[in-house]
Amino acid sequence: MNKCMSLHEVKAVFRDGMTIMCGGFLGVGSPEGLVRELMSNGAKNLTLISNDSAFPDSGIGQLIANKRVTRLIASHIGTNPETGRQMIAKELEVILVPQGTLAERIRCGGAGLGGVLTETGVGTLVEEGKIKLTANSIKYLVELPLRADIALIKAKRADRAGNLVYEKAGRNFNPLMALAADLVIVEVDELVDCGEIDPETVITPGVVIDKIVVSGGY
Amino acid sequence: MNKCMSLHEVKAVFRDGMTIMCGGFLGVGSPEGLVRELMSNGAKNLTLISNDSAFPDSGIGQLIANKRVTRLIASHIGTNPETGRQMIAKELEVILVPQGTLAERIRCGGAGLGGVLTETGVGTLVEEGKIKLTANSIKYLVELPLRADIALIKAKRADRAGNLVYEKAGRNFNPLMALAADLVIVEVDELVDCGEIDPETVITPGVVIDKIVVSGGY
Amino acid sequence: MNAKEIIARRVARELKNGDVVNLGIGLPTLIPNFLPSGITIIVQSENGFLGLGPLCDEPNPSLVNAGGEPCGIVAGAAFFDSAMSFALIRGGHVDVSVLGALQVDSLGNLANWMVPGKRVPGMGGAMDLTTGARHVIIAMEHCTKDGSAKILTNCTLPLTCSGKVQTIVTEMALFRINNGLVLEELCPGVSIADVRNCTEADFTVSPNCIATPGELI
Amino acid sequence: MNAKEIIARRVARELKNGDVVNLGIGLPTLIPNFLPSGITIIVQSENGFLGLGPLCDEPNPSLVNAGGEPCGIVAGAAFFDSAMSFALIRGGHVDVSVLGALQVDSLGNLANWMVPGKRVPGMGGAMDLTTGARHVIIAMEHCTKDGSAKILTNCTLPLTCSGKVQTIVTEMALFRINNGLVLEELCPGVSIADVRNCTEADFTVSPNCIATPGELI
Repeated sequence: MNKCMSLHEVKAVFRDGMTIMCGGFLGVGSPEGLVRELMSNGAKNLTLISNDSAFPDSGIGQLIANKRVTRLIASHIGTNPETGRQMIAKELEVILVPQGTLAERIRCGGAGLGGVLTETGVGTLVEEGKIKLTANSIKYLVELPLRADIALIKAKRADRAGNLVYEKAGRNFNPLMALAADLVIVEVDELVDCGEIDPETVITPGVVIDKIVVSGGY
Repeated sequence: MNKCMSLHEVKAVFRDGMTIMCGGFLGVGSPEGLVRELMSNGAKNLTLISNDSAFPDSGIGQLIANKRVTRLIASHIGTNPETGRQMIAKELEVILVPQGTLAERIRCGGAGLGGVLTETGVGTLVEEGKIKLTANSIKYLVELPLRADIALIKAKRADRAGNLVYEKAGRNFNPLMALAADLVIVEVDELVDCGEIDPETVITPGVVIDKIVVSGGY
Repeated sequence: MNAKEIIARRVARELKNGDVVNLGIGLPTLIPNFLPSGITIIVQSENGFLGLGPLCDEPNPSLVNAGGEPCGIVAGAAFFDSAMSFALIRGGHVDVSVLGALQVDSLGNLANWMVPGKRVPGMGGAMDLTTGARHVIIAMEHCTKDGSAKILTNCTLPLTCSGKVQTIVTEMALFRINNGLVLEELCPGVSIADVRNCTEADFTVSPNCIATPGELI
Repeated sequence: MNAKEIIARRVARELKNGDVVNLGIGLPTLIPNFLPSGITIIVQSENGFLGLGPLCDEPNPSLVNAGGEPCGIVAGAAFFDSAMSFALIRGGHVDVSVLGALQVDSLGNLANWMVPGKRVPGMGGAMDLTTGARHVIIAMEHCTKDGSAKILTNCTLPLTCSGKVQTIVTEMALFRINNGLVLEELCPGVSIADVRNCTEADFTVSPNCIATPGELI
């Protein structure tokens, strides 16, 4: 039941062709150390699920710049010109998902739900190819779950059971992705003993966390 | 922007025929003071949405015992024999909803979602009359949102902006109902100034709370 | 040891170290008392927390299990709301769900939430638990109080779930459901004929069927 | 005062005390600087908090607005995850969403997330904001940098939302969308003919159309 792992050991989990979710919003709340291991592992043909593709020279942006990603599912790519370039050159498949829908799809993946009905995207390109359903006289899109082989998330503090608290705007997609992958690895600034995080303030319960890595802790 | 209200003033908000959501799980985390005001107000023909109907002599159980409810939407009624009696005698319409589905339907009501797809209830009486949808080769029920005219919820502590923290197992349905009604009234044990609740630990953001009542604070 | 304790003790042996387990009301709550040494489980309470433990101090009115009984929490516990609770349950984050039954059948169907026209407690969390938990164990006395069978060819009461039950533990026997009902263990002093007498459903006897060893009950 | 400031100042006058407001990237972030005295708004940041305020101390790398710029929080703030953030947005708990536009049309359609084959920043939270916010205000310069119209009869770029925009504020005018485009206010020094010249869409002039009073800009 020891969930702790060194950053070094993380490298071994990545394989070509994997689907990987990564927390963070424009790099804030992104697991920089885990992404660095993924970079140095060399896995390619990845499907990446993340809110955005950050910046060309930081975080998951580097995975894009290094042509390691063949499919990106995100809500926003404007801050990384390389993503747009690869998309327009058809080197990278980009599936743009409204941010709230992306959050719900990941939540569905983690919560065992088969999808949600949302009005977001009705009457736009987003509705193409989707099941539509009218309920209570409103037209909705049926948005399906997203799951990954691995979720890489970032928290401020973990206890040894994996209970997590986050830091400010660094929370974003991390708590959702923590339920939505077969292997969930969290990078934390600080590891404490069980009992040191008030159970009322835990955001992510430890049972969903498989591995804990302390930032900078080689 | 003063959200504070005396328990006494609460009485004026209730009307015959209203749909009312009430937090609590077997009475734990139930807004006892608000329910007492609803009892003494006399409103009837209510639709009540709650996890359970508690006990005949406490909390919302009294509303059932006093024949104030004509329709109950709940997951469990076994602890209140009067609910079962009225249901079998056809004096009370009871719509039983699996607990996880009840939580999601209320969440949908508060989150502007048109519904969720769940496997829960497939192959049981619960699927009767519902839209079914097969996605990724799994058969799902489409479960629709629930909203109320008024949500009565209970928290441990509020700040003057309405930010809430709960107490232990008293959290249950309260944070979900806080988003899912036109008028949301919270009963708290303690009211503090803004800034006294750590923003990282807030469970329900104050913007969804319309009125705050301090328990016992007539 | 009474029947309930025998059942709880045998179910406890099904649990692996670190399992996240949801325990139904009544009999299943006895299970933690019988965990073998070296086995620690994490108990999920569907009213909103992980890390349920025995009541150690004075009861706290806000800290009860899903049956409303006062309880405690262990170090490393976490509280959450009902949506998160069932996200965990439905999403496959609960390894084992142990529930009682009114009826269970050889197709893995379970009935435990209503007797039409008589008693309708409601399904509570049982439908989500049986849908989402990775291993659904029915822990119950083999027959009803009046001696009728509860393990049937087909449930006659309204179902809680369709085909999700994998294991049935009674004070007489342990069955797995695997293309039909398979007898895997007999409790000491119980014969296969005894089990057939008390079981409406047909069942096959596993070639590996054993008398539950003393240390397992 | 430049065009952006004029627009931000006019939008600020649309806000009521206590409004929960989401401010898009760029121009809309200027709005809090122009709030009339006595008006306090609560700013929602879709990356996960309520109570966004000006940057007061040293920037904290974990505290940025939805555009990634360092910011502060006010007393009574609350942090949450992206699902809660958009539950608030989609669920009608945000009173006002102020966004920029590439194009907006007389049907209330908005286009602000892609120019096919050229620039595809993505919709981010804009589709949810326009779907869920109670009042959608477009705050933008009246024309593109090369002088072409952005207020059209029908958007030609892919839509962000269909028929959700209620108000358009530019440095020239304020329109409401109410069965078509209605001119409600003219900025000082701007004529109706000037607006027609810069607006592709036809519009009606409200009988109550006023020159935006000095104190409102």
